[in-house]
Amino acid sequence: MQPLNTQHDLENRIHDFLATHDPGATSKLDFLRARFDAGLAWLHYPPGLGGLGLPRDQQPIAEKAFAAAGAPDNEPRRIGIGLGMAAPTILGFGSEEQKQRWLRPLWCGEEVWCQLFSEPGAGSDLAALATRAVRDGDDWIVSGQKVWTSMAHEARWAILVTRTDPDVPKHQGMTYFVLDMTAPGVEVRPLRQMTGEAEFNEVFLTDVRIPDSQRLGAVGEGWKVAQTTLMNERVAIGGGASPRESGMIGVLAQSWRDNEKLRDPSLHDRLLTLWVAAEAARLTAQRLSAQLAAGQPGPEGSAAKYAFATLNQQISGLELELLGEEALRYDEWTMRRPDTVDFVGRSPGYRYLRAKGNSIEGGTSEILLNIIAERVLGLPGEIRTDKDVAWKDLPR
Amino acid sequence: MQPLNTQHDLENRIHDFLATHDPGATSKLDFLRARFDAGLAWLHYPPGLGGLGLPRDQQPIAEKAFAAAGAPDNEPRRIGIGLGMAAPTILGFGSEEQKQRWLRPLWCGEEVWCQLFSEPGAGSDLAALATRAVRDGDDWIVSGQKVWTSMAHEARWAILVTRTDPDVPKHQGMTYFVLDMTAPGVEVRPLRQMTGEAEFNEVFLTDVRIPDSQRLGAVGEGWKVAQTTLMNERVAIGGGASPRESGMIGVLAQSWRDNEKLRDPSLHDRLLTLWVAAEAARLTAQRLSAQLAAGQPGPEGSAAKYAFATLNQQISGLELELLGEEALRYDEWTMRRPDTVDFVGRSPGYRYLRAKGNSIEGGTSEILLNIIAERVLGLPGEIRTDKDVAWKDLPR
Amino acid sequence: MSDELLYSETEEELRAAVADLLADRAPWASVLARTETAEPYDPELWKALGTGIGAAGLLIPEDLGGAGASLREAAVVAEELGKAVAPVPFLGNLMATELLLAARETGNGTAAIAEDLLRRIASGETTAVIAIPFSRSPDTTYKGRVSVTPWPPREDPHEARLTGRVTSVAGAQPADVLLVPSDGSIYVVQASDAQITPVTTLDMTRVLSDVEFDDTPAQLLAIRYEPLSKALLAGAAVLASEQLGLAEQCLKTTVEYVKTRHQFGRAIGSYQGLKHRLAQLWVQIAQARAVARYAASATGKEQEIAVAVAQVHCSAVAVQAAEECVQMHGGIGFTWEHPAHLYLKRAKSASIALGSPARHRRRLAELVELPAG
Amino acid sequence: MSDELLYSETEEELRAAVADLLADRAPWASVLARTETAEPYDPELWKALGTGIGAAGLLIPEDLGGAGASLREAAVVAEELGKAVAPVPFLGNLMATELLLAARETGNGTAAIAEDLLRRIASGETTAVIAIPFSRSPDTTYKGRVSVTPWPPREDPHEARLTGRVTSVAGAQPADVLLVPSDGSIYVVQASDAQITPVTTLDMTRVLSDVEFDDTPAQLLAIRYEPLSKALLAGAAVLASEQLGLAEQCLKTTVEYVKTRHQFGRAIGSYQGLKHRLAQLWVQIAQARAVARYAASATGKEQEIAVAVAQVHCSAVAVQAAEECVQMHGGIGFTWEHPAHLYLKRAKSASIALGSPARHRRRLAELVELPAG
Repeated sequence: MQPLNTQHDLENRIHDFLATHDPGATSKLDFLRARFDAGLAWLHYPPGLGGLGLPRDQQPIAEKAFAAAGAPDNEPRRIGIGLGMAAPTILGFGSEEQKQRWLRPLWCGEEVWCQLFSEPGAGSDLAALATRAVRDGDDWIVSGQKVWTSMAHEARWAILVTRTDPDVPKHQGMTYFVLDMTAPGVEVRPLRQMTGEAEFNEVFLTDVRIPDSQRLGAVGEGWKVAQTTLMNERVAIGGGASPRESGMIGVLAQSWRDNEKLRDPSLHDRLLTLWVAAEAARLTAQRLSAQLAAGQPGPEGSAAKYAFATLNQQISGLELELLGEEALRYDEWTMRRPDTVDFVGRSPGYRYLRAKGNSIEGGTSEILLNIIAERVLGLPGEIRTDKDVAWKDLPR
Repeated sequence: MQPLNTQHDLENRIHDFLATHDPGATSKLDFLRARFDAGLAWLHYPPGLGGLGLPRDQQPIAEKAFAAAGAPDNEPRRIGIGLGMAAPTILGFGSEEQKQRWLRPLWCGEEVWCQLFSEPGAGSDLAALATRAVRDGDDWIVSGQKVWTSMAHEARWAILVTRTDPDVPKHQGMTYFVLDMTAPGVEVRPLRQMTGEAEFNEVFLTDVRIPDSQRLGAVGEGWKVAQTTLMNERVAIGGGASPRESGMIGVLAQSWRDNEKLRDPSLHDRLLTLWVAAEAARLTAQRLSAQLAAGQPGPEGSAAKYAFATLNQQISGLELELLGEEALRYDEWTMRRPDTVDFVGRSPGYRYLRAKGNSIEGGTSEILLNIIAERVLGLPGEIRTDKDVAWKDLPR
Repeated sequence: MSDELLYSETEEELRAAVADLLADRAPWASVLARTETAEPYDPELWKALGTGIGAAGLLIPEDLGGAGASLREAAVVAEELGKAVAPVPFLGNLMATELLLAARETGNGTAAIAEDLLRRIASGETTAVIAIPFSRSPDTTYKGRVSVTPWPPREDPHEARLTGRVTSVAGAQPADVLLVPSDGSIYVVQASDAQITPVTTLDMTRVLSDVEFDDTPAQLLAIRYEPLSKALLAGAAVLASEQLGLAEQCLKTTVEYVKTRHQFGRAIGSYQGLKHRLAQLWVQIAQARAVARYAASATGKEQEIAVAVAQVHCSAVAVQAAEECVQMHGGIGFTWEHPAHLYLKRAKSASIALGSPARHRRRLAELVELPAG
Repeated sequence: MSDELLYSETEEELRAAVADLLADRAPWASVLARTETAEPYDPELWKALGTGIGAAGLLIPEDLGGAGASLREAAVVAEELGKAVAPVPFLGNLMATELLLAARETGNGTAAIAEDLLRRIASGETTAVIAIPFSRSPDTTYKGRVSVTPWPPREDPHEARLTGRVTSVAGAQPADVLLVPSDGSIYVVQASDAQITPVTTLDMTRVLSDVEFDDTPAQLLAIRYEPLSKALLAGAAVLASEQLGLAEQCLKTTVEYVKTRHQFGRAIGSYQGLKHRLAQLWVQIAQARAVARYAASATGKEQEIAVAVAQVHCSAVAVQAAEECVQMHGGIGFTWEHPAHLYLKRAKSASIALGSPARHRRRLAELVELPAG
């Protein structure tokens, strides 16, 4: 194959691929598999694993070309954890065999992945986790409880961090596995949230057997492997350009424009203050994208998530105050199992409640501020008393 | 003398005193000295030291009676540090001789007192102070620098905390003295603040001799003695009832009422929000007074000071925004030496700048919040690494 | 003079009785469980509180069988109910009582109707509520969408017929009697004669209903609306104390949690970031206590100012306390199986109920002469 | 497309040149010392910046002797000037330049006057400012109190006489030429013909003056006000970048201080309370950078929106940064002998200058169709 030196070369390659694979005449899965095998899936992945080893910023060119041709996509929102967290970790730490086994069905959306990291006793302090894995011949026997697991009820595979050595300091005694969610001893229970529905799950592991061949990274190196997973999560949360009045501020602004009766002049200044805050956050995300594209990755990802959470909470709070009587009502408490968060389609009360999760899930606002303070501003860390103590002796 | 069992008895006693001491026919100082000697100065002090050993809540009766008779007062604002901080410490830790020497001229306003506690390197962390006192026969020789000293340029005496033993942990090596401000080696320099004026001073001590007879409390017990001083400061800052729209909010509200042109409707909601916050703080201070009068002292003193600082800053900030062009101007940068803070009489810009000191002087807002969190809510303290280390080995 | 800002011994005894009852009968888990049943208000609890402790007839004079107490005592009960987000129609019944007490004074021949109802409320036989949207503030010029026949009404007691609809009424479901403001007058309707439909409510512990009248028989209670604003003002005063109680409970729960929850080898309550926020909340709550006490004590024009101040301040504090409670509990605070959401929903709804903070600030602007433009 | 939100290499080179100059000629101690002299603006510094680096003629086309640059480059200069609270009339001169550039386009025969002035500004011979109160926002319908003879003015170039007073003009003291909006038209006045009286100013590093005209000779520059609003809008855009620079400097100084200041045996910057506030400030500043860049790049109606957003956001961020700088420095930050107060005074004044945040929000409400009532 010719090297791809220009955008034009890449476009030609896709054009050739589409000439031999008509999206309209191929089943979705066959098409996606062929796209993967042609190295046109995630372009920055190595050849043979769905990519061509190109720079990351080439990806939009491919997405645009495939979309223009009416090609099916791999429903990226549904398999977000696989794409964003599992895949880069497998790529970084997996054996050749593991990469071959998992990456293709992952990218094609055949196998959904979930993430088994957080525990009731280990949230922000993930390294305190207690799920035990004990070696037994060629297997490990795993017991413990994981929580806040999106998609566990639909997932075939999970990435899992366990404690394999409780006698050493907490960061040293962890090991990282891939878990078959259909294995005996895996129980998934919905975790209902204050909105009434259950996006997440608790996962109970009782003497679950995992073959050692599903370990990622060395025994005791689970923390290092998990860092790769989490770093990729934060990049994914980060930036992206969106049009003005996207998201919640658009709902609020439209509601103000549409209902002259609701326009309480004493709320006008606060509405505009939030409008400006939303526009500032939007331009900042856009600047971040431009920086990333220009090869200047910045630490603004954590800031963007923090700002997003704060804004969503303030905007939805003001919306209820504005609506008055309507805000006293709710749409539906029935326990449901949505795949994604629908901020715009549901009631104002739902927006208000669901936004409360934005400052907790995927890193609390407090942890994000710690990260900015310590890693960006270089402020000294807290005095730590837990770094040199055996995990089993930690206060909890 | 008859015991005073009722308010009526006390009023009679004052009536009798006034019958023999006509305020109009006596010099101010003579009158105040006679009032002190009659035990009618600070009623809760012991007989012989200006009091009658009565409960604290009797004092307003006396103040009212003397004011009604047109008697001169001791200008309590001018001698606030003496009355509020030095006197209770002398009463608590002074020898009989020390009490006799200092309390009468203090109360009568003949001798002004100041406080030499804070240092450039020891602000919130007072116990870190570095001013050294070294024993030399019957004297101590003191060198160091103190800062943020009100009235040092008018004071005859100072209360002073020094380090006498640098080889023990910081809380254990301090000793408390009374310093003669006219002694050789005491140099007072005005400390100019951002408003342009200088309310405070820096005081430089160079080989100043203090007789051991001016020590308060035992050698090495300076921290304990200083606690008494500071506790009394906080009580003094605490409560007090005041009418609605007292202080800064009154200035802002009046300015809104008087200048129809300035009424920017988009600032109206914020004006009212601050009006409510000021009224809430006022009612809270009033409730605190009622609690104290009813013998239920609460920890609300720190909260009141915190709320006062926050409010003053927000109100004065809004005032400038409201005034527009006028706020771009200032009244006077000339370096002056005022005795008291005149929030109301000076320009809006002065109010804005001077209010910035409210969250720093007499305990920063951060320290007050720490106090509330730890002493009221019982939250665990920070991990301390400085408690068991010799003062000389502390990081600084 | 300013002792009115403190609690009397009698008030503390009343508080203890209510607190004991709620600890026994309304632990949060059963409050939560009830929210998804057909009977979201707890009739047994209301009976024990209303007639057992006498909370239903608290404001009713002794000669009508009540306790002859004031809004101050009612406010103390509300504090405890707020702490437990208790599902009882105390607030609605209290406002109805205030309305009836005011109607009794207007003397257009309907005093006997009011007295009869007050006697029945005091005895626990009847629970009454005002049929008005819960979001209405005391200074609202309420019109509503209920029409009356005959119109205009005569001054003397008479029967009438009501047709129309009132939305989002608090406490209507467990009420026996509805007091219906319509077209400038106020009527008494038997709850069983109206159609009361519970709606899905943000605050699951104070379910609202839509109430429909269709040529429904009614009795004139008051020819004018004065008693209505008086009742809503009293309700707003007492609601401020309920918000205070809720905020106190949120702070208490949160402080307990952050003392025991460890992350990175330390109790999370030892981190200064959380400490400062909790201390600020405590300062706000101490202020809420002062303004709520004052709102329950003041009279005349001073009452209007005090209630507006208390509603602005306590609404914000309760919401802040509930939001901090959720956030500082982390993941667990976002789940259905933890009480934090009950407080959050109550706090946010209560802040809108009986007038939003912005509305109360606007009213205050009139009262203290700080016009908008 | 969104590269406009980044800095170009040329811009970074310009920044470095300005930063070097300021580090050398305007350390804060000499800025402070100058504030109590009779010459609060620094003529030597302005000369070095204006003609040495070319900042005075930045916006002026090359054929008139300028650099032919855009507001983007001017904004970068303003960032550095904000970091140093430098006492130079850069902003005032920039607005006058924008006004002259716009007047040159209106083509009522006065283009030659505008061009002549632009040439002199670019060469450093002349510094010009607009005689208007510094608090005026771009959307103000400005009337002022200066009267003109003859009135109404003819369209063609002519001499006139001005009488009246303009208060609180920024940068008038070091200016040679005043552009005076009066009664709907704009006139050129030699500064030496007017009476310019410096006033005591909150921001001691940008002293204001009152300007008095008494039958003062003037030349018509523009028959209408359009060039004025264009100039004020450009000024507000560039001021946002000055505010950004100031905020960055406050954060930097404060972070350095809390790393080295020890209390209770620890650097105070290790306490989570301070850490979280500084991190929040950093987030705000990162946003300020994006909105300020956008305001310096946008055109047409988009420019109006972008400038209003930037003024609202950057005003608040600069004030917040300066206030945190004072507070986190503790006692020393409250003294005259520490630069914090210079930043605080500049930040608060700048937030009011060219329209307060509330004013810009009101303008924004019109632009994005979110009416008040």
